[in-house]
Amino acid sequence: MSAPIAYVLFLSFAVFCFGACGFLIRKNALSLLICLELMLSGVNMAFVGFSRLHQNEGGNVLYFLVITVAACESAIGLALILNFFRLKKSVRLDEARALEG
Amino acid sequence: MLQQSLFIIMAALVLLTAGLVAFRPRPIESAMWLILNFFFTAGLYVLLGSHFVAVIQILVYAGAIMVLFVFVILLLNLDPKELGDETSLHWSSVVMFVGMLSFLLLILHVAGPQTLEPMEGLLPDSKFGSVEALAQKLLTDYVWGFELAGVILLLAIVGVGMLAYRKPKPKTPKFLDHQERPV
Amino acid sequence: MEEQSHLQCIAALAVLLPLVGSALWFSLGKKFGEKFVSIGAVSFLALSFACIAYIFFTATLPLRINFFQWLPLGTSSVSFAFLFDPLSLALSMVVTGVGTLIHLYATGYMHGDAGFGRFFSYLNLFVFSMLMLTLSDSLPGLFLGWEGVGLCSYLLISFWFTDEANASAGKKAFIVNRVGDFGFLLAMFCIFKVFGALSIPEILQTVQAGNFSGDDLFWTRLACFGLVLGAAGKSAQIPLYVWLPDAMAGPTPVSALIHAATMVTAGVYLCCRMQPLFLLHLDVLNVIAYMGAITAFFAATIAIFQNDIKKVLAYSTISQLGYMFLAVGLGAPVAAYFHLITHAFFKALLFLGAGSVIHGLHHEQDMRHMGGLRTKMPITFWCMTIGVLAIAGVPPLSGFVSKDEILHNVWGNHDWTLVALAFTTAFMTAFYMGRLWIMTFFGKFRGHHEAHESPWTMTSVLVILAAASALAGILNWPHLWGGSETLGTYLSTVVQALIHHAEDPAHALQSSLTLAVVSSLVGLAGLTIAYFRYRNFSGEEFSSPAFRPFQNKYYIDELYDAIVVKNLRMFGKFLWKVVDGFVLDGVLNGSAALASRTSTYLRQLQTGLMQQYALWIWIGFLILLLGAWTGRS
Amino acid sequence: MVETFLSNPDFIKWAFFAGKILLLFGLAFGVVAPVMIWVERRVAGLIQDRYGPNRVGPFGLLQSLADGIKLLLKEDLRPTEIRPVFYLLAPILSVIPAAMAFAVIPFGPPTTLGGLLPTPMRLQIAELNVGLVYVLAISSLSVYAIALAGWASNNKFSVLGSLRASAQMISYELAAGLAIVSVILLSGSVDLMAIAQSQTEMWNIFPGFLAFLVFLPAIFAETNRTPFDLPEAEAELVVGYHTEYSGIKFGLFFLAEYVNMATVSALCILFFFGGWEFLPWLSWEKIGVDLNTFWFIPTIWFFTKIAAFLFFFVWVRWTLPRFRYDQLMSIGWKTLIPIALLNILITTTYLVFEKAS
Amino acid sequence: MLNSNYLLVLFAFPFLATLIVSMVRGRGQAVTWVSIALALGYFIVVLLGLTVTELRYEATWFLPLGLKYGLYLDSYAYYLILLSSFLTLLALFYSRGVVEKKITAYHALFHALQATVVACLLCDDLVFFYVFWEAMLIPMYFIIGVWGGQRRLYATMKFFLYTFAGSLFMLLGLIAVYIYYYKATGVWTASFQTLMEYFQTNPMPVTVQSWIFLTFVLSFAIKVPLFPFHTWLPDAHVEAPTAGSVILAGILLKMGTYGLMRFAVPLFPEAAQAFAGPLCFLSVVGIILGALVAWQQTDIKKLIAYSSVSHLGFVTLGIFMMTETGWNGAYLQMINHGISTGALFLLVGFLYDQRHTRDISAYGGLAKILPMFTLILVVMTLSSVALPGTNGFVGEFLILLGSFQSNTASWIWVVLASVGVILGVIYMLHMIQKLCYGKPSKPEVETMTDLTWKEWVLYSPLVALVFFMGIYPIWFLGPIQEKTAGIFATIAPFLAK
Repeated sequence: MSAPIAYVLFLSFAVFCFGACGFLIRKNALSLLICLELMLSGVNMAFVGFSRLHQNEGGNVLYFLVITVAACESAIGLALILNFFRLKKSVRLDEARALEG
Repeated sequence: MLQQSLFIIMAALVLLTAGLVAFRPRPIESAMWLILNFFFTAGLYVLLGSHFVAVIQILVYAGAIMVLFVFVILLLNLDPKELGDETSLHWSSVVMFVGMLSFLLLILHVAGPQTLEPMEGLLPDSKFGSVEALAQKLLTDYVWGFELAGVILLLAIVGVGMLAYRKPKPKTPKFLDHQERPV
Repeated sequence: MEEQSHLQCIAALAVLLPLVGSALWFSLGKKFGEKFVSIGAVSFLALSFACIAYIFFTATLPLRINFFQWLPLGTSSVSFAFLFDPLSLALSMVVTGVGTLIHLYATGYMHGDAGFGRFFSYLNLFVFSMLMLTLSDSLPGLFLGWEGVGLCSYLLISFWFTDEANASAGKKAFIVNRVGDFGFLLAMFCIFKVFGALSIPEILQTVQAGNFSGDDLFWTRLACFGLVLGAAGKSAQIPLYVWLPDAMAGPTPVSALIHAATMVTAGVYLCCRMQPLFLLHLDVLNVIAYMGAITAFFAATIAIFQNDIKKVLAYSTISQLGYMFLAVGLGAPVAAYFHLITHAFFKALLFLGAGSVIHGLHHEQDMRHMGGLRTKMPITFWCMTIGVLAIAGVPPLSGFVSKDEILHNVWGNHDWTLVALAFTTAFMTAFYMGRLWIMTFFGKFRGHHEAHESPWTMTSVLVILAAASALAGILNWPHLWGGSETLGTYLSTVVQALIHHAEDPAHALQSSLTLAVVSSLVGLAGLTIAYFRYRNFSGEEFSSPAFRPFQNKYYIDELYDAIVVKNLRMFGKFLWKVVDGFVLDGVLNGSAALASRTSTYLRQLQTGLMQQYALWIWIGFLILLLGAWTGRS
Repeated sequence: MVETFLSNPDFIKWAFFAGKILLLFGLAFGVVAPVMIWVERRVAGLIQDRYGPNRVGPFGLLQSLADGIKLLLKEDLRPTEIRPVFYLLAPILSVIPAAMAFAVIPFGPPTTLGGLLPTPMRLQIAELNVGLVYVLAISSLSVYAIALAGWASNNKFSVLGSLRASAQMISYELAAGLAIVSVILLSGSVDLMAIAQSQTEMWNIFPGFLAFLVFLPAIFAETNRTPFDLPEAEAELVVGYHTEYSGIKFGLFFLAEYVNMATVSALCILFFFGGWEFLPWLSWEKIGVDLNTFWFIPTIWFFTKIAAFLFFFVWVRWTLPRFRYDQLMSIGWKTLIPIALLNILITTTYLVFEKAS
Repeated sequence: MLNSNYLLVLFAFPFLATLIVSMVRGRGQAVTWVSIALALGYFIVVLLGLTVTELRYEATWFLPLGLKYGLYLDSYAYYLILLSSFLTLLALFYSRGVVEKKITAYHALFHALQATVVACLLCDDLVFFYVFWEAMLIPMYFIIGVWGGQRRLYATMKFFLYTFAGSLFMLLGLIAVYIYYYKATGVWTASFQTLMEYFQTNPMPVTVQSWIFLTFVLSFAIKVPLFPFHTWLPDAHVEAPTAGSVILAGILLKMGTYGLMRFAVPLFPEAAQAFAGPLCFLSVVGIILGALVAWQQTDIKKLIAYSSVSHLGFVTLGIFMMTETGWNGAYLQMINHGISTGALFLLVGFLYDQRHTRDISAYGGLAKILPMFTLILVVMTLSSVALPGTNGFVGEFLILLGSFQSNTASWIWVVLASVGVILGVIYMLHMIQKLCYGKPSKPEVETMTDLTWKEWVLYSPLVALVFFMGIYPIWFLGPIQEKTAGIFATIAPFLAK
């Protein structure tokens, strides 16, 4: 016997929301990326939970794919932040609005 | 029973650390809390029976990705001023957070009461969560996804290389005045 | 069958020789020089004439020679096929015969011109087209020749293209002809609608079988009007005659061949050809008659006041063509056809004579600068004299005979307006021809250049044509006067006369003789008056403003220009600048501007702050969620 | 009552569990670290032809104890410009992973302890079936301690040292991981116990020699031992990331280093040297040792092997000079990783042919 | 006998040619010759199929949605492919030595254009058709945008956006047909032949037909272009490089009329019947407007561009009047227009390359300086004004004659269209007069050179075709007639009696 799936989902969703909130309110790029990881982690939780619910490894497999993406994303994101820092001597995201319409 | 209470404790810890990640002002703190969060998450996965996933959570997230973060944070070694951690869009995010959570509850409600029943236990000889079972799935049904993930990783490696690479300044041979330049 | 293929070859040869020649002279003319071209062109034409003559004398008519299918038209089709019947053979004989003579003449006339080869190329092409016109057994085939001669006319009028005026004249000719062709096309469409075929024998057979519904008659009437329009365009009848005077810009042999002898008579040919169709609509024939009479009259009035020798002849041609249409309209196609042939001879003669004069005077065309050439160019003078007498209707020259036949028919029709117009025109014809004759050959020489007689190639042609003009009358000498009416008999299988003269032969003879005497008197009167009027011509005349409308051709050109051309231009400009440029492009660019304006507002959403975008994503997600929840059944 | 309690299988299980923990952690923290410090200094003396510590106790055996007491009693110095929480967190973080890694290391075949236990149990604290990955995961965490230590000290040398250390550890972790892949392939499992047991016929060192060649420098680098002790290169960086640390905080770093050494030595032996097996082709069963009775013999043999390996560490430290930093990186990325990849290829080929035959 | 593999070759060859050309490296004209050789090769390949009447190839592509990789070749498609390969060959040959900028890309783009056009013509599947229909724009967009004249960016944007916008409506229509069929039968299919067969026996309601028909017509009308959607054409033509104009006028415009004949009318005969009147009106307005506006132009290319509007008005008139003869004529006129207008653009290019101006008043008296040029120009003009004996006549005559017999719309439209025959002469002769007659207006004109061997190679096949098609059109019309008869057999029940 294990916890109900609703708990897992709730947790997953809550973590995701924390991440998303952080993503929205933080101003520096590093924190943003961190919050992004949190969001992905939240999603993963749902995968693993469902995997357990159905006793099917598919969810876990998806978990793998997600962390692959997460790893790539953070690596590239950090490289971008480094370049951005070289450029602007700052990691504040409101400095990065060259695409302003 | 034990498992459920463990689960709730773990979940509370996960939530707590997640909140700290989201709202602590400095990135290094966020990062540290996130690492902790990952540990608790891994514990949760263990409780859910996915041992391998739990280990991978630590290996990849805590051991690799977050190291990178910490590494970059201390490489930049920023002043609090530069970090600019006064938050923006505060009210909207809070509103949304509450909205989302209530929506979640609604959806759970809609999905039906069976979601609130504990999940069925694993069979004693279940291979669930083991490397073998996962590998079986990964290399048969999901082999294309697996390969694709490999390609994405390769692309990320190349991409990061490209981004980080700075052309070394060409070395210009210096000649003293009295020396003749090679023709 | 064997004979068929044998004749097929000969017919093909007759038509293709000029075409091949055309290509040859155009491409090789410069390289091999004038002699090559002149011998080649004349001999090709002569051969073509010989071929036609061979068929004329040996073949049993009507003879249809089919080559290959040209246009598939659903159930029926149009072939390249020749129809040799009296009508077409007679005209092709004239075309190739007179054509050969004029080619010969032109070798002298065009001597030394830079475009010698090109000229003969066009001329040969013209003969080819004309043969196609006459010999084709289908309307589209006829149309091919019809447009082909128009093209050659265009090319030859603007032959000396370095002068912008010549080019304009050519263009005008082509465009006005096209207006006529529009009618022709329309006629073809209507005919096809009714008959389901475009082959002339088929159409005519169906017509003769009769039996049309009222609906069909509407279409056939429309077809007839279309054909009349086409004929008017080609034969320079009111209202489409304006191009012919300008066409005199071309070299004189061209004027002789195309704008006097052959091409302009194509309209008459067409009307004769399609006569059974016209017989369904006598009112249309009446229109033709009036059109012809009025054209004849007005052209004559203008001709009187022209000073350019070729312009006089041009208006005279229009006038004579009017006669022919008058005859056609009255239902006397044989008379029209007869006049067509004699006119071909004497008008060619007159033009070539005029050409000889112009050639002798180094391209001087104004009669006020001529005079007294009688002694300097004796052969030309005598030949011209015959021509003038023939056109003026002095017996027994050919012009008299043919014109008399037309007048006879007019008289027989009892429409006194037409009678008055016809006789007045006859008088005026004699008058202006006399004027031309006297101003050119009598009195003092008023020119600047030393005049000289033309070379033998030109004069010999004049002599031959003079003989023909004089003697062509016997082709259709009336029974009443002891003739055999050869042409009438020959054509009787193809066309039919509507006017049946009085039964009593004695009465008929009496009235015809009276008419002949009257008409020849009218002609002689005209000549005589002209003689006295211009005997001592000094170079100045018609200064009175009252004559101005005549001198300016009734301002018809100006009128057309003001009403049609100017407005069309304005309309074109309006379409371009306003419809295209302002309205359509305005709508287009306006919508683009609208999009651009909208985007300037919308782009303000694009703050560049990534987190705001994320917020939008959230909001979108929320909406989706709401939708999913409320949409749940 | 006491007897019944003692004979209760649950109690025996718990007791066995507690015993394993005590044994292993006692060995690691109580024996290996102090003894190694002593050995290191004595061997250094030996190699450098001098005495080394010989005043405190016989042969200076109590030197480590004295040092420990000194470190514990020293004033707790705290520089002013540090980042306080992380400054304290770093040494703790350095010890925790080191200790955690020990949890899954098996030190003998499953046994009933001479009939004491109802069923054979593993001589391993946590019976994790993904032990190898767990070890990798845990050892990857030790970077944090170093990184944070350098950064929290707010000292140029420290930061440089920690940057060096982090980069070095990440790089060599990769090489080590790839080398281990071939071991996993050879053994067909990620359970450390199973890996050890799969070597009864033949140690992995023979088919996996290339992997060992990669793994060996990698573990040296991961433990920041000479010739890869760039992070604490005294000549350049004072002592790198722990420059600002003293007293017990420094002691913890010091401790962690030796515990780590023990861990990687154990791993190396588990992976390549047959764990507790007697000799490459000779298992204990083959030479006729009754493991039911003499269950402790493999365990002792295993610890002996670890001791030998630790000695090898020390030997290398005092024998080889330090690399330059760029050499270090290029060895890691340009030599070891390609070799490791090649090795995977070779191993798989080998396995395929072996399976086929 | 050729089998369906031939279709694959026909389909794939230009794509491969594009690849090969884009990969050629080398200085100077190497790429040009490779490209011309490939174009020639393709032309020969196309010629091999001369005897083919109907070929079909089908392979499943995406079954759940009924999408198939279906190729279908009949005479309607074949002659346009022939024309396309022929004109592409000539256009590329013309560009030899004329285009200096980015030669490789230039040639590759032309092959790509050819590829998309051929693919579009061969497609049996509506989705494929739409894809290639849009893809056609891309090479042309670059050809105008890179190698064009002064205002090329404006022109190319206008061209692209306008035609693209129109096509989007067609996409809606396509989807509608597709879904309608699914709703009716429960099977997904986009195969045109299948749809045709189905709708013959089970026609849609007229209201549905009308809407879908209008979307199709809008797209095709913009491409043709039918008044009032024609304003992109003059701009595009004026700014396009010569070879681009040739292809644009010669082939791309034909795709619109082809679409009408192949898709719009056969699929929705009743709607076509219902809208015939207004559409004929637009065609006639196009004919007359095109002619009158052409007359007012001072830019030679613009003049010819407007003449295209006029000519294509005839084609659309012939189509919407819906008679067999009219359709035969319309089809033939499409090819005629490709030849004569293509040649005219080449001739203008010949002038432009020497004087670098397209202003009519910059020339004059060319007949004296360039007699052979004038000859060709006159021949092409005659073809353009539909002089009997040239190809133009056959087309226009059949269109008008056929349309006049129609019960679909009033015969008055035909009469008005015939007025266009008169106007056609006016502007073409106006051009000839200004260009060739009179005295050379400028001293620069005197130094111009007449046709060289290269131009002769270029023009002589065109001239030959003009006369061959004018005198022996049955060679083309035979197969087309059969095809048209087939179509009319199916749509006849829906036409007005």
